[in-house]
Order: sequence, then structure tokens, then C-alpha cells
Amino acid sequence: MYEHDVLVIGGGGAGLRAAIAAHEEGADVAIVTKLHPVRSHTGAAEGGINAALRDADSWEDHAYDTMKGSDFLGDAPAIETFAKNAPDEVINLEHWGMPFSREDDGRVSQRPFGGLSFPRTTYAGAETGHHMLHTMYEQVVKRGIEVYDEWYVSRLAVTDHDDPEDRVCHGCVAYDIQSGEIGGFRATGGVILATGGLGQAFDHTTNAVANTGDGPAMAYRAGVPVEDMEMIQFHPTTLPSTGVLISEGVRGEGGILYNGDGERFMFEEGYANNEGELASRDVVSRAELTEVNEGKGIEDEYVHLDMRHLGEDRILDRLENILHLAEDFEGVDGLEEPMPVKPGQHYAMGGIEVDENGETCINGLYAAGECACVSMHGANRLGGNALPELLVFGARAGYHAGGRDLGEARIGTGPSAMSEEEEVDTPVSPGAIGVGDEDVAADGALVDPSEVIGHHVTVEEQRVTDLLEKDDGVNHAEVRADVQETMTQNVNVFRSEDNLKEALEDIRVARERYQDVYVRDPSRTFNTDLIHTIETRNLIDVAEAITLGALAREEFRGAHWRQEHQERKDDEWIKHTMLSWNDGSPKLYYKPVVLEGEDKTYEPKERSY
Amino acid sequence: MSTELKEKETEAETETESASSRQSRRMEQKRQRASRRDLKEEAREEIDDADDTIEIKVFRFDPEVAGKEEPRFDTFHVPFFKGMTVLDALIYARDHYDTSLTFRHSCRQAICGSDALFVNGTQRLGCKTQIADLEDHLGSTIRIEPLPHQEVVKDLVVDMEHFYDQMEAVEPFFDADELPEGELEEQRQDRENREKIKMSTRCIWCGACMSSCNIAAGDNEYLGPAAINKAYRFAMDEREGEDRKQQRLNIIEQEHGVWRCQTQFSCTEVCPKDIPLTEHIQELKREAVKNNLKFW
Amino acid sequence: MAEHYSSFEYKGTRWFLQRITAVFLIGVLAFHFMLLHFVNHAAEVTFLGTQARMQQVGYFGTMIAFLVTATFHGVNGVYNALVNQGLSGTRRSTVKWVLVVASGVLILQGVRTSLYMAGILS
Amino acid sequence: MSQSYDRGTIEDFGRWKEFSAGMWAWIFHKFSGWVLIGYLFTHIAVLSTATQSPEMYTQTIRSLESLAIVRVLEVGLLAVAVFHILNGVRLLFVDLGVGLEAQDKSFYASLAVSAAIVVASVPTFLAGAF
Repeated sequence: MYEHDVLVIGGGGAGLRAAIAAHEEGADVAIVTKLHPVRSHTGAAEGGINAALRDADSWEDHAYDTMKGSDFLGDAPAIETFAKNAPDEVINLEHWGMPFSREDDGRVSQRPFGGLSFPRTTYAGAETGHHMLHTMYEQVVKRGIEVYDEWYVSRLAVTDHDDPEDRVCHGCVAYDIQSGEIGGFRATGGVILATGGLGQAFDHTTNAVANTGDGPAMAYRAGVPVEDMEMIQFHPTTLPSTGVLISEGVRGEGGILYNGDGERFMFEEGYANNEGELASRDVVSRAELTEVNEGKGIEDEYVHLDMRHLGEDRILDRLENILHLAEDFEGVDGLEEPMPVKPGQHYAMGGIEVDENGETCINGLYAAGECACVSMHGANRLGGNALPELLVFGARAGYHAGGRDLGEARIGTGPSAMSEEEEVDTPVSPGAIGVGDEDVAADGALVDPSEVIGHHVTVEEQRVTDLLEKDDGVNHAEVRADVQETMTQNVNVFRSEDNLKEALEDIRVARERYQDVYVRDPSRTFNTDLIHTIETRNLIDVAEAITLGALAREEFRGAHWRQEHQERKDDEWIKHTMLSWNDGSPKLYYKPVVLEGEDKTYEPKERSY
Repeated sequence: MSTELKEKETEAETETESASSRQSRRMEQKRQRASRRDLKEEAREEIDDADDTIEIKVFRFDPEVAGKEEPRFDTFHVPFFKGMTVLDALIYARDHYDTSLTFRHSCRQAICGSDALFVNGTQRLGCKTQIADLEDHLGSTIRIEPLPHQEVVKDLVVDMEHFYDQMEAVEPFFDADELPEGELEEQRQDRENREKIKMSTRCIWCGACMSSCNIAAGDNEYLGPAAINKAYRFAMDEREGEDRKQQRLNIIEQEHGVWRCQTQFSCTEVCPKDIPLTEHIQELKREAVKNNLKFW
Repeated sequence: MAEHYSSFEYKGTRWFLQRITAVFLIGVLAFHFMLLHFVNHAAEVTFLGTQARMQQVGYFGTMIAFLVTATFHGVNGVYNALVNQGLSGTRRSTVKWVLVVASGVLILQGVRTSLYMAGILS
Repeated sequence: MSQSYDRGTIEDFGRWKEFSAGMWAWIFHKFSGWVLIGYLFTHIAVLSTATQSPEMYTQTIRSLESLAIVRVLEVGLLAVAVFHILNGVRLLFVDLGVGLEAQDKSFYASLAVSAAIVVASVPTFLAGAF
């Protein structure tokens, strides 16, 4: 058994930041990641990091922009904590050597971004995430923090008390991809989940192949509720053939969207009369799809993003990376012609329910970054807010797990924060199939840390052996493709009750087929077939949670658009949709949104740009 | 859409039927449709329909699996579509023919650095290599191998440990002598200096350069282009003080450091991020010599 | 790994010398070729002609310097080539000393021959 | 622990077809270097006849120069030396960081110039040999 004070699962931005923070508190930290840290998807972030750094700006404005962007589904304590801490975190990064783009006076540059009232997005070219990820990994190397790379965490080692709020997380079980060893990891201080996105639940996504929602799925099955899962951000500018992201920075610098008729539709069609292309992402994505659906798209699929008028010098200085992406992945020269773009799954606003300190309702289990939902993005995340989020809340989770007192959290977690229970009318019953499905039936017998870990290691060994020894059955790639297909068809930018129900049925069928899944590759050495098979199970769970949330929320808020419910219903829906695994039969309930900030209460207003 | 029509029909004729049995019948249809999904069959159809197809020949090795202990090449037939990359072809072959085909990949956009491969005799990123850009891609077989000069773990996966060790041997972390005191105060860096280090900060640790280097192949302890480039990134960053720069020069000019470079430019040619690696190594050599001349 | 890289013995001196000698050799080798193949034809070389040239102090000095730098440049180049191919440990020090001795012998013999040519020894 | 597979250097030699300009330049430079250091030793050995007697020195050189094969070898030596010099100049520029982007072109140029010089020198070198 491997033993550390704090275990960080995931080596992306949030994980690295959390590890550094816990290390600063003197904890013995280890990072367990299924990739090598520098391969993490934080590296693909392009645009920038929002922070109120300058005198003319203030954290209050940043908080307000974020709250407005969230369509008033963000929790004020989370948003305020975030906006207050972001500047420190950016300066921290700078002190760690991050190669930010600079002004003439040598200070860090900032640029305008969608939904921001001040140009407060700091950046390093159009590859901000890459530089941030590497800068932090360098600091991890400097501090000598242990990294278990290419170890796939497949299970959390949690006690099995009846009530999730009584449970304790003692560590996790991980599979060494290179050798096939299954290891138990014990953490005495805390386990921090920082597993990133779940974009692979969709087939057109900007997310990496590794972004399979492992964290939310594992935490969900261990008893932590998942929050606002229906809130999926579709980025308006992704390349049609691969889903590769074209940064919002292009529009921030002045890039213009045109439809097939050559109209600058954001203005001419009145989608956003003030902000135009720089309206919030959900607004632009819907505008693009509406144009395409009305037959004004190009090849009935996409619209054009034009940056030629910015001039070669400016493009090369600030957006050079975009030229390469357009050239390599779409065969288009951004200096010569407009780039084709369409909306693609980009970010999950929802995730594992945590408070401002990154804690879940399970003792010793934390989450940070995209896999978590402190709820600061609410129904829509602003561009440039993801990177500072993972810095701020990654650090807080790390500090807290490392033993620093961050004060009492104001955001409630766990079923006890419930305000109302709700049934959602589903065509098929969601959740686990029978008792044969693992992670079920808690009886409170398992409490001793090493016994807990031992038990979970045994279960995992059995699962892996079964998968490897099975000779015939269903191929995970088929199941995965089915889930992705139905999600993209039915749970996309535009959602209707019928489609959502259809998706639930498809997911159910996928779940049934998964019962019969087998791993063709019998090897213990670098068996990616096995890893993908385990991931597919996680994808099924998160896809189902997304769809359930979407079906429950009968209103149009932020990224969540419902055909039958075309307005934001503030009287009824200023609340989070929560889903708890409930030992295999998921339970839906709601939790109130906290709009009371430190000094003021945020009043929901119409969100126009 | 056809499914819509079908649904209406069903509803009309089964008005008396209870909702639940209608539901279970729908589910049954879905199950059947899903279980009929056969990716191999799909591939056969797609190949028949495709205007063009390609052939990829992939290196296979697995120390534990009979028939793969001795390295061999497997050939896969893949339908070609516009914009297809080498990685797309591999994923297609894996998902449709053989799920045990093993290779690293993650971001698909040339930033994670996982999928450096040896394609038709050159180190390239699979995701960034358009099949259409390969010479005679329709007529000849595309050969895909793991990176040379690295131990093969399985199929296209090589052991990166040594590469990581070399990267970390150059103390690859920013370490300023002093930081500004004021609250929220950043270190100043002029644009020129940022421009100078810009290319060197682009490295994605893919290991293509190291694999292409004849010297690294012969001398295992040679730091290699990527690590030296990393050292360059910090040595040239003016935010770090003079003392630190001295230490950095000491690291790179030791025996297995910059002097090993024979300026063959192979690293510069294969770098997927277009980093002028040889140029950076040469500049460090000159810095080191200048530095030593001071004491003569 | 890092502890392997603690040898600062070379400091690039040999690398630098290799370049400096190269610059010198480019000039002298070109001169040598011109003189002995184009100005005087190799086929017509006689001891007397050689002696006449070698008795000029400048020429004599240049040729000795030529010999020494060429030997260093060549032997150092050979050594580097072997080391770059991964020669290490005992075999490496053996090769090193063999090369040092060989260059010593070469230079000694070269100088001795020059002295004969210049007529100082006979 | 899983064992891994080392494809070794054997295969590397088969990869010459995939070498780029810079790698060829390196190989030719090494090769010409080896030839030149070899020649330096032989050259001194031949000249050492001067320590025996002036006649023997003249005699040896004359008889060697009268052999056609030696003349041809001398042309080869010239080729090797000229290439080594020209590529050496190229490498010095590379060391100074000048014209790195044209490193492949300068390699081809040094090949071409070497060839030209060698061809131009043939009459002088082979004069009277056949």
C-alpha cells in the first residue's frame, strides 16, 4: 500500500495547484494521474485567466460579471471567494515564471473577453493553458512532489456508512497502466479529485480523449451528489471536423462571425446588439445554430469566423497558435480566408458538489477544477474563468487538506442541504442494474482505513480479472459510440423533453449492454483497452446524470435551453439540481442558490449583452 | 426524419395499449438496434462506400501475448476522408478491428505531446500529420512505428522515463533570486525578452527531437535537445538573476550537455512546435564559452 | 539522474579549441595545397626544394604549428566521434591514452623529420 | 515488471534512406575527418624518409608520384580535404549562429563547390601520370 498525507487525483491545473498548496502546508503529497501531468488537458486552454489586477478594475466587478454570466445560478460565496483570490493566484503564477504576454512597460497584458465589463483576461499568446500547466508542473518538480504518472484511479476507498455524510474517504485504488499492478493508496489528510472534464460523453467536443468524467462518476457512486450536471457549455468556435477549439481570444481581439449570406449575424439578426461576437458563449452558440438551422449556414453545418482584418502583425503577435490549429486540423489559412466554426461541447459547469473549501460531504474527499461544482459558473461559464477557478479552488482544496484553517464554508453540502425533493418522470429507471453492479449496498460494516482500502483493492482486482478473462462479449468502443451519438443528438444545445427521454432510453440500453462488455486485449502491459472499458462505465453514469438534470430543469437558463420552456423562471428555478447515487437508484433533489454575498445580495436581472 | 414518422404510426395504432408496454417495446427495439451494431461490419461498409482507402502498417509488440512477443507488423485497411490524420487512422483501426492496438493519445490537437510516432521514417505527431500530406498516401502503405531509440513497452508505446529524467536534470523550474515586494506586483519583463524565450516555452515534451538525435542514440546520458531547450528557456529569461544563470550554464556545459550536439539539425526538423532547437543549443554553447573566457 | 551530471572537467575548452584550430587549419591547409600541388607540383618535389623552404624560419614555424594543430584537431575529432557514439569507462580512457601517445609520437616524429629537412639534423 | 523491447542500433543503419541534409553533412564530415587524420599519419611516415638520407626522400616521393593510383588517390584526398574545409566553414557559421535556416542549402553548396574544385584540379593533379 502506498501512503501519503494528501493524494491528488489528476495532474492537470487543479491537481498541480492543489498539490503545491498542500505541500506548502507541509503535507506529504502525491499526485496520481492516468497521464503524465504535462499531457493534461489544461494545456489545451487557449484564451486566458481573468483577474481584477488593475486599479481601474475591482474584484466586485469581476464577481458581478461572473454572477451575471452564470445566469444567477452561481453561489455568491463561491463567486466572491473566487474573484477576490484570482489576482493573487495570477501574480503567483507570474512569480513562478509563467511567460505571460507583456505590455510595453513590462507588465502583464490583459485583453477583453466575452461577458466581461473590463479587459481583465491575462494571457500568454493563445496558449495560456499550456504555459500555465508547464509552469505549475515545473514548480511541482522543484518541490520534489511525488507523481505517479500513468496510474489510473478507478475507485475511491470510502467507508460504507448508510448516510453519505457519515462516510470517510481513506484513499483510492489505482491501476498502474504500464505494469498492470493494482495498488491501494492511503491518504491520511485527504483525497483531492481533480480529474477534469467529461467531454467524451459527446462526440463533438473540444475535450481530450482522456476527459471521461472519471472524477464525477467515482464520487457520485461513492455517495457525493453531483450538481447542475445539465449545465454543459457549448463553445461557439470549434473546428467542424475535429472539435479543436478556436480561442475566444480571436473574438476578443476583434474577430467577426459571418453566416453563409455574409451577414454579421450577431448584430444584424439581433442576437446581441451591444456585445455582438463577444456576448456570452451560450448566446453565440445558439445564434450560430439558429443561423444554420434557418439555412444560412455554410454547407448546412457551420459559420465563418474571420480575423483577416486584424492584420498579420497582430495575429502573429497574439493569435499565432490559432493559425497553426486552423492549418493543421482544418487545412485553412487564417490569414487568407475565414475559418469555419461550429459549436462543440466544451465545459461542464456542473460536477461534484463541493463548498468553497473544496470539501464534499464525504469526510476527507475534496474536488477542484472542472470535475467539481462549487457552483461559481452556474448555468454558464465566462471565457477565461476556468483557469482562475482551478487555481483558486485547487489551492483552497490543497490548503484545507494540508491542514490550513480556511474558515467555515458558507455553502452547504450533502443531502442535508436539500431544500426540496423531486421526482422526475423518466421513461426508464436510471442507475445501477441489479445488485450485481458494484459500488452498491452500504451496510456500515467497513470503517477501518486499511480494511476499507484492502476491500476496495480486492473488488477492483476481481473486476479487472473478470474483464480480462472474459473471452467474448460487447466491445466498449461500440457502447461508447452509442452513448456519444445519443448525447450529441439529443442533449445538445437545443433540448426537448422527447429528445431527453430518448437519450435516457439509449443510455439505459448502453448500460445493459455494458453488463456484457469484455476486454479483447488479455495483456497486463499497457492495456488501454481495459482502461477505456472502465472509462466507458464512467461515461454512462455522467451522461445519464446530465440527461436527468436536463429533463428535470424545466426552464431556459444560461446554457440550458428547453424547447417547451422558453423563459428563465426565477420564482421556481433559482436552485441547483442535485443528483445523489443513492446506492444505485439515483435520487433527484434541489438545493437553493446562495445569492447573498458578503456585503450585498445579487438580484437576478435579465441577462443581455 | 424517418424515426419521427415511425413514432407517429406506432402511437396511432396502439392507442389502447398501455403506456408501459409501449415503452418496453420501444426499449426492445432499441436494444436490438444497439446489439446489431458491429463495428467490423460498419468498417466493411464504410470501406466499400469510401472514395479512397489507405493501408497502414503498424508495429506490434507485447511481451506477454503469444504471437506478439516477437515484434511484427500488422496491416489495416482504413477508409480515407478529407482531413484525416495519422492518429485518426490509428483510432479507426483500433475501434473497428483490434481494440488491443495500443498507442498514447489524448488532446488530438498537438498540445499534450502524447502521440509522437515514427511515421514513414520520420518522427511526427500522429494528430498533427495529415495523411494527405504523406507522399503517395493512397498508393503505398503508411508505416507507423514507435519512436526509435526508445525502449518499446507495447505496440506504439515507448518508455518515456529516460526522457523525463533528462528533462528534470536541468532543474526545469523558474527560480528568481528575488521577487517584488509589493502587493499584487509582478516582475517586469520586456517584450523583447519574452519574444526571445517564446519559442523555447512551446515545448510539449513529445520526445520527437530526442528520438531523432544520433548523438542521444549513442550516448544515453546526453541531455538531448528538449532538455537543453528547457535550460535555454530559463537561462535566457531575464526575470531570473545572474547567479541563477551561472548555475544553469554550469548544468548545460557539463560533459553530456551542449558540447555533445553535432549540429545535425535533425531535432529542429522534426520538432512539431517548430522550436529552433539547434539554434538554442548553439546559443548556449556561445554563452558558455563567453562565460568561461571571462576567467582566462 | 542529476548526480551523473556533476563533471565540469571540460567546460567546453576542447570544443572551443577545436573551432580555433579549425580556423587556423583552413588557412594553412589551403596554403599547403596551393604551394605543393599548384605552385610546385608534388611530382617534382626534391629534398633540396623541401630544404630550401624549410630553412625559412617563418615557413618552418608555420609547418610545425600546422602539424601540432592538425594533430590536435584530428585526434580530438576522432576522440569526440568515439565518445559521441557512447564510448565510456575503461575503454574510453584506454582509447584516450592510446590517442594521446599516438599524437605524441606523431608530433615528435614530425618535428624530428622537419629538423632533418631544415638541415639542422643530418 | 513488464520487459520492454530495445530495437537497438542495427536498425539505425538501415535508416540511412531517411536521413536529412544535416545528418548527411555530419556523416561526410566524420568520414572525411577520419580519412584526413589517417593521411596525416601516412604523410609524416613518408616524409620521415628524410631522416634517412636526402636521396631516399627524393626517391620515395618521386616513385610514389609516378604511380597512377597515387595520383588518383591524391585527387580523392583533395576532394575529402576540400569538403572537410568547406563544411567546416559551414559548421563554424552554424556555431556562430549565422544562417541556420539555410543549413541544408549550405551543405549542398559545399558539396557542389567541392565537386567543382576537384574537377577543376584534375588536369593539374593527373598531369604526366598516364
